[in-house]
Amino acid sequence: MATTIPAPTTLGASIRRDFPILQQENERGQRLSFLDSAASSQKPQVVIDAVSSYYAEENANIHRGVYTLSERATARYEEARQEVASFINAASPKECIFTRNTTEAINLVAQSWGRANVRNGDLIVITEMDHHSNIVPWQLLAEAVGAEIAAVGISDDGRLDLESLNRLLAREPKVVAFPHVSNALGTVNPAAEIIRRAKQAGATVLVDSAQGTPHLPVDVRALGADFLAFSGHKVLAPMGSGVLWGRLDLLQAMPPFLGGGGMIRKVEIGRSTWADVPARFEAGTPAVGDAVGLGAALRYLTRLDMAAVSAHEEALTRYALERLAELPGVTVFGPPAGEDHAGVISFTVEEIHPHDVASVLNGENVAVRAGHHCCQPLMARLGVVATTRASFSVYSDRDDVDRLAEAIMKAQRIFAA
Amino acid sequence: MATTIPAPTTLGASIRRDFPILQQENERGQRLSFLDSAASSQKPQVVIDAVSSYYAEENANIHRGVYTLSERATARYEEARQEVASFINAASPKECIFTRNTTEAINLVAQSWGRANVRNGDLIVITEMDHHSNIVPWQLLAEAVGAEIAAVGISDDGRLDLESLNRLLAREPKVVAFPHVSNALGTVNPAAEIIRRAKQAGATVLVDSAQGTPHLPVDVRALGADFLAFSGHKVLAPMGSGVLWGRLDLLQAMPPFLGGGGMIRKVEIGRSTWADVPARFEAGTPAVGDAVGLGAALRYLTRLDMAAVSAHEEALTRYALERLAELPGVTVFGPPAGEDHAGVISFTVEEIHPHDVASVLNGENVAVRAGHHCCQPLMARLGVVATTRASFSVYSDRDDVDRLAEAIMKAQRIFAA
Amino acid sequence: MSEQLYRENILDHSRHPRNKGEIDDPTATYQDTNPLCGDEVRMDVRIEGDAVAEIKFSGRGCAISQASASMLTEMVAGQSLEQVKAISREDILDELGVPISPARMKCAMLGLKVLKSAIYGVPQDDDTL
Amino acid sequence: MSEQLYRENILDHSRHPRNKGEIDDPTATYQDTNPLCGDEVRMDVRIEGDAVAEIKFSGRGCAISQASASMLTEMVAGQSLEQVKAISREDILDELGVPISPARMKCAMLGLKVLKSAIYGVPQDDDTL
Ligand SMILES: Cc1ncc(COP(=O)(O)O)c(C=O)c1O
Ligand SMILES: Cc1ncc(COP(=O)(O)O)c(C=O)c1O
Repeated sequence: MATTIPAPTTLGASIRRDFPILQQENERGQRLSFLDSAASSQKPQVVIDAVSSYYAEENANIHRGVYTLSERATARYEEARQEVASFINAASPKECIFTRNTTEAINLVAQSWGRANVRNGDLIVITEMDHHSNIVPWQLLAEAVGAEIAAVGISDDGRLDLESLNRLLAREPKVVAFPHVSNALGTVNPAAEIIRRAKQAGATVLVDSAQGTPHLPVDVRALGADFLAFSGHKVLAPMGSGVLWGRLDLLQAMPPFLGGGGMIRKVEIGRSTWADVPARFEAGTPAVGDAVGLGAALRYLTRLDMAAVSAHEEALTRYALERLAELPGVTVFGPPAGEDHAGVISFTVEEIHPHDVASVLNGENVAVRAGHHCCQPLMARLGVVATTRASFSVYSDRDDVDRLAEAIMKAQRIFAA
Repeated sequence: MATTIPAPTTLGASIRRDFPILQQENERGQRLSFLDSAASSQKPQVVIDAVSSYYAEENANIHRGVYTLSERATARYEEARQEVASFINAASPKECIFTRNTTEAINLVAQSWGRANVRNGDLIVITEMDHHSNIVPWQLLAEAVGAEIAAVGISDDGRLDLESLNRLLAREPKVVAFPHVSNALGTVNPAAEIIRRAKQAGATVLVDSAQGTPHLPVDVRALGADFLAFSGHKVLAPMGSGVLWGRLDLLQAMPPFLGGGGMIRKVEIGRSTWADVPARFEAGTPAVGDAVGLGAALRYLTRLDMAAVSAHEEALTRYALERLAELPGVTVFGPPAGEDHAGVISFTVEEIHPHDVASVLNGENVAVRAGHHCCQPLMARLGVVATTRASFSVYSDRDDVDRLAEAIMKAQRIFAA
Repeated sequence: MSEQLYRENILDHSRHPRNKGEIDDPTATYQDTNPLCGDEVRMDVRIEGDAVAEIKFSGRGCAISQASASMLTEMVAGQSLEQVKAISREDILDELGVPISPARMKCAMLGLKVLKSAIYGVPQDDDTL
Repeated sequence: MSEQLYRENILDHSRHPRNKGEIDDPTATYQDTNPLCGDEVRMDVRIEGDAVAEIKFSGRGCAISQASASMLTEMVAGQSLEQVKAISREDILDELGVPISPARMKCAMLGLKVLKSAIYGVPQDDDTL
């Protein structure tokens, strides 16, 4: 395998031309270093084209249409579902539900599975490093049913504290939901191990893989979780595409989430019965174009090979952590370079507010994010209001890292002046 | 105004070339007559291009990004919201929430407003002609809180029975939700009058305008409703775009629907507070590309002029009803030709099942829908299992109608043989 | 396309369904609907020994579903239960002899699904006929 | 761009904020945060007659928010309440003298929003300053 894939360090530069947006320069002729891929990745031309061709050649509402266009649109939609299933090694495409994004996927589980299974006094376990999208849905559930929420703690270098996990598991939580990879720190959590322990304790386990799926090969069967959610728009696909994977037996036992066309078996004014999975959870006209784009994106990533993607990003992260370590006044959060640090780097620069850092970087056409990264509890734990964050995708390269380091030095010069 | 717009009867043919998919021919060289626009409309090139350009030039996650691309993406997204507000004459863009589709919009109201306001024993009024998407969300709410559902009856020619409405209003329902235009019959309901009566009876009123917005000029302030929902994909925009409009004071008092990134003010592990409207109802990364496409679609429709669109479709419907009336054995449902019959025509052909009719029509490259049209209670009321439905949009023309009539005759020849 | 779909044999079976009706005291019976189109098919079977002694179908729906059910009753008359269980989707498609598009597949297979459900005594899944 | 944004006056005010601190017994006071970036600004005002007799601000956050608040305290010292109420977004942008991009606008306006909220006695809305 290793011989047929591009060498990890060249993955970035060699495929940059596939991404039209990366060809932009700023008014000073500087190339774009897009280092906000953890928020949303850029899209290769094949994905953009897949969506346009869908609308120019095959568009129609799906299901129940007996004419050719509708049959073709239905086929494209279900092919995309199959592509999703292969990408994460699901046992069946039926286990893959299209959602708008990770957020909707987690809300689906919290509202449908949650309201049917979580009771007054039950414990819901999340973590201190969760994204708001894996916190708030559980809060809404907890409030509705009277459950309690507790968070697994983290160590100072941003790793989950497995002792803290064990203490919470001893209380036999109903749900354990945790991030595959931290979007703020890049920490790759030991997902299989956490799942194993949580299931042993009798919990139902959801993996928020919004940052896992873009960076790592994901195999839901090997992981052994009950639910896994990710966002298409973070894996080179259009915004508006996301996935909830769930174990078939769990999904089949779940009541509907949203009600409407497509998710019913029979409707009378007074009562209705529900369609099978996955239709039961896809009420209304789905975002077929976005799903088709997701299929194309996953095919593109499969061609690159997710093992190569992951190696590329790990090498780049290692390089970036080295470069930033050379800069006095720069503090990097999260684990040291290594297998458990994916391509997300959060840092602060002494005496310069993270937003000011990001603004100076933007002046150099280096796009990074500054803020709480939808992780306010984590920021509180780290004792910062915000950080600046650089994050990588398949198209990121060493030049981007060099330009990041230089722009940080420029910020330091400006603010030291 | 009337002088600057294309004559109604030429709207269809003169803009067909704007829609790439309509240029398709089948293997026998027959042009595509796409008569399933009520399910989902086709998209003009300007909309397809708006989406591609967004991804090729401006894509980034919105809000909170301080770099240029993110600011541009945010601007495009908010411009689209402004475009929506102008299109339906909302008092403020803040009243316009992006959803995936009508279905999600109605579920949002039923879950957020509904759970906060509808109590055990309350009455929810819908109609016998509602789409499942305006039935099932209310059933889910009714079941959760113990409310009752009743439906306004219809006359044999498919109009709402206003006497039946009055009887139900006398019971002081908490909610009245009804379709602006019936997707199965084309009936244009007297929305302003229904809203006036319902509000007088103290109800909160939701208009399911999934079929109103594509066919009629919509002015939410003139209508006087509390909520109005429509689907972008039925107004020439990409799938994955939809809108909930709500009165600002109502929206501001509503609890969240989905929880996650972007809809919060402050998050702690134990509790959170919510962002202002509309952000509160847009959890997670929104479908920015689809919203941008919706903005482009509404600009295109505004240029055509919705009054002209509506006149065009009314004229075409009148013509189609005349043509179908000439065909022995064809029964048309819904009101006779006139202002209250929008561009949707449901019919059955004696001795031929609606699906067989649709299959024969497909052989002639005439795309129509057959089935219950997500209106099982209406089908039950009409005493049919299914109908065949032809529906129009801005690009439909008399040739499409002629080809429809000829194809029906062909079906009759085949089945009479 | 439409000419191909509605060949004489399909039209003939849908106009003049064979073995249409009900059996008073059937050994096995099952009824199902195709929720998407509303097609209904019921199959009543009288089994003697290990074979289909009598079969009748009833229902309503499109020409494809009704013709396919009618043809199926002719195919299985007198066959052993093992033979009936072995009937595949392809066998039905061969018998229909016309191209069935994906959207009409459920119509074409409804009869087989109902018959197998009757014979196995448990509802059969569309995907695994 | 970055050089333009971080001109000397901005850097100077953010490094050496004017009127930084709190007033013990303020006539009006208000504090708010910019939820998106976490910038915090508090304004304490002592009003005598109809004019600002003393003003102090405190808080933390980015250079733009803190410099803008600092400049604002200089702008309003000794002014009448009517004059303070009349200060517009444009006045702030003029005073900053650098191009503020949409994403940083909330930072630039936080001080003004807080001051007006203090003086009106009700929270002011970002959009209608
Ligand atoms: C770890 C994590 N969880 C959840 C989300 C939410 O994803 P989305 O906004 O696509 O719903 C994100 C992305 O922002 C994330 O990084
Ligand atoms: C009247 C009516 N309401 C609701 C819907 C649901 O729209 P969507 O599937 O876009 O959510 C439709 C469209 O199918 C409709 O015609």
